Amino acid sequence: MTALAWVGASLVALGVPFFLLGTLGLLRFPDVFTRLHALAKADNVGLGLVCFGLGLHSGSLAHALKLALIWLLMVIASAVGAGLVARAAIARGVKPWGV
Amino acid sequence: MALRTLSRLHSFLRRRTRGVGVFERIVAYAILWWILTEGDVRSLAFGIPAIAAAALINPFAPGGPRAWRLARGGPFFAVFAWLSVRSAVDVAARVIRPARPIDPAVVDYPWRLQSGSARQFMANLINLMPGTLTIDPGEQLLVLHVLGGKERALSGIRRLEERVAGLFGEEIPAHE
Amino acid sequence: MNELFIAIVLVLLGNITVGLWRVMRGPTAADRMLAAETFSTSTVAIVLILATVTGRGALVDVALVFALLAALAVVTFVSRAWPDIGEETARGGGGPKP
Amino acid sequence: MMAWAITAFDALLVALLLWLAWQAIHADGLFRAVISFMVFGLLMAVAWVRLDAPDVALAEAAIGAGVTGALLLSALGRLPERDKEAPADRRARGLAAVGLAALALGGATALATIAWALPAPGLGREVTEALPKSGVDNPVTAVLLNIRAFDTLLEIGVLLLAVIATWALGPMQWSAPARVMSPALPVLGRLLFPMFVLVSAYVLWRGGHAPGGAFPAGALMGAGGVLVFFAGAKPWITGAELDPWRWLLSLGLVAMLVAAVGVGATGRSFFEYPVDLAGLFILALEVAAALSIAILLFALCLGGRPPHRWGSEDEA
Repeated sequence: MTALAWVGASLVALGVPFFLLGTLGLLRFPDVFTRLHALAKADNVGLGLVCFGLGLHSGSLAHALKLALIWLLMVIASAVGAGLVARAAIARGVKPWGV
Repeated sequence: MALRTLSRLHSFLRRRTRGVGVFERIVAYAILWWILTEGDVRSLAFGIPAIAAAALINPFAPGGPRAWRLARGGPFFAVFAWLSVRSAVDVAARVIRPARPIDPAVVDYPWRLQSGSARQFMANLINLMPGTLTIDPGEQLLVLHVLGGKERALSGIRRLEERVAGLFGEEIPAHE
Repeated sequence: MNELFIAIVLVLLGNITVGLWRVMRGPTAADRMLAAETFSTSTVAIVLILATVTGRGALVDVALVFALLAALAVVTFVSRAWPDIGEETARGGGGPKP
Repeated sequence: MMAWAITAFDALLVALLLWLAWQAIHADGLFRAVISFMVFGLLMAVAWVRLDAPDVALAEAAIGAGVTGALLLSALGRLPERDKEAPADRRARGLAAVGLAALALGGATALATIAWALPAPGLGREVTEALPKSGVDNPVTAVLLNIRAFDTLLEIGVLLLAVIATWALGPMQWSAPARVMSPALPVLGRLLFPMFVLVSAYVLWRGGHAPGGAFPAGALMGAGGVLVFFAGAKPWITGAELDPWRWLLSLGLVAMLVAAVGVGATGRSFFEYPVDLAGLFILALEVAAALSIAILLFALCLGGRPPHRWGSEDEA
């Protein structure tokens, strides 16, 4: 087991709390906008750490780049998706909480 | 019939290859193909038609003039990665405290960026930055939903806009 | 190492289970939709970790397909489904205009 | 530790799948049901991963989590307002639930009995033996396009029939591309279109020697078409009577029929490819099937016969 693999595995483990906190935000935050904040930010960092960690763990450049591509696609989807849902919610007349 | 289809195809392809970046697009997609197949050259029988199709038949018109300055991409990504982690930690801190100090507000921000692609890039990037979420990327104003107070969010957005302007090689007026 | 990965995968699936509460609870369609979106992020992570544990490269392709399709549901939702679901506003009639 | 955690994971996965399946047919409000079904598709792919069936996982990811979600959501958008959130008649649903539960229990018992009666290793050995003569290295592709190509022929036929039935029901509701509700959508479409093309071609290529192949590749490309359409692109396919796209819609079925019957000219039986040309036959059929499946699924998501000419609402 190389040092690189250990560093990779620890990064993967470090990603998990972000997933958990994202879900906590999904449950605790009061309206759809604040929930979007929690998810667009926390989940992407969580997945980024998982992908980066697994890439290091594999020790292969091509594999790591493929994981980076997967992460990039998810980031694009959630950044654009968050904006779309927020705009749709405003258009439907959902009032932001506490404003 | 066949002739008409052919001539339609011809004019369609001419529209697609006009303008900038056909060559760059093909190189970019070839690199993506290399990543997907993890460098397997036997795949090129599928790869070449796919790369050509991806570069030539995209139903959306290609973007405006040369968009990105590649040399600035690296430092920009480093800043992006750092700010993403910070924003995730920021939102996590708000979730976890029993008092739930989210302090939301809706803010109108007048654009300083000019080009459409830079604005779109920024409007989507904002969703990953600390405490900000795009509600409406309008013509005049960018409408944002922010957490943690207006002032903090606005100063962050100003700095971000300057960085995006640098990435796209745009001059924007300084904030007074 | 694999023990760690399997424990992580179990935690991530548990995370999805907890998040289902938001799908059931709503209150708006957008809330349910964005909960489903986060599940696809977690699922990608689960599949990628399982790919490492089992050493099957093909599983990375499964994750790739998920990542590529992640935007589809939201785009369909905002452009087709939600403009006509009356949950918040009591607009009568409904149905798309021809 | 490890065995315990894996068992816990599998148990949780099964419980979630059962719960989501129940919600998908029984939830209050159709929107909740559709979301449950989409999450079900997501987790079903994970279940196939756990069952060591990456081929099926890939197809489930592309079809279950992608195209069917889009189909159901856009179908939901067409329903009149009152049908969407109103819960069905309680008593009728209770009766239906009891009936379904009885049916499911009976079915599961029957399946379990049959499963025990089946020969234990299945047909794996026979397929492995025939693999060198099949023309490809991936056993799943060999089964789908050579050994049991007849099944695939019928499946593509069913898809084509579904599209014909949908078109026959009438013109689609939107005669122009979707009303673009955000400037982010065309940007997303332009960015993702090449990715869909490349990844579909990659999945198709992989099918020859590893998990992949015509069905997931076609489903992925179809899903990409749907996304690009909703992002505001004008589709190429039209409902005009001499539209060349009609040939592409039926290309998969026609190619398979030609391959099946054409070998008869050299005195072979239905779908009996010449052994040294089998690889070529399968390659041609895969490409034809993938293109057809992509366009068929896209046509299904349009929800009706497309107009003879597309309007240009996208410039507005």
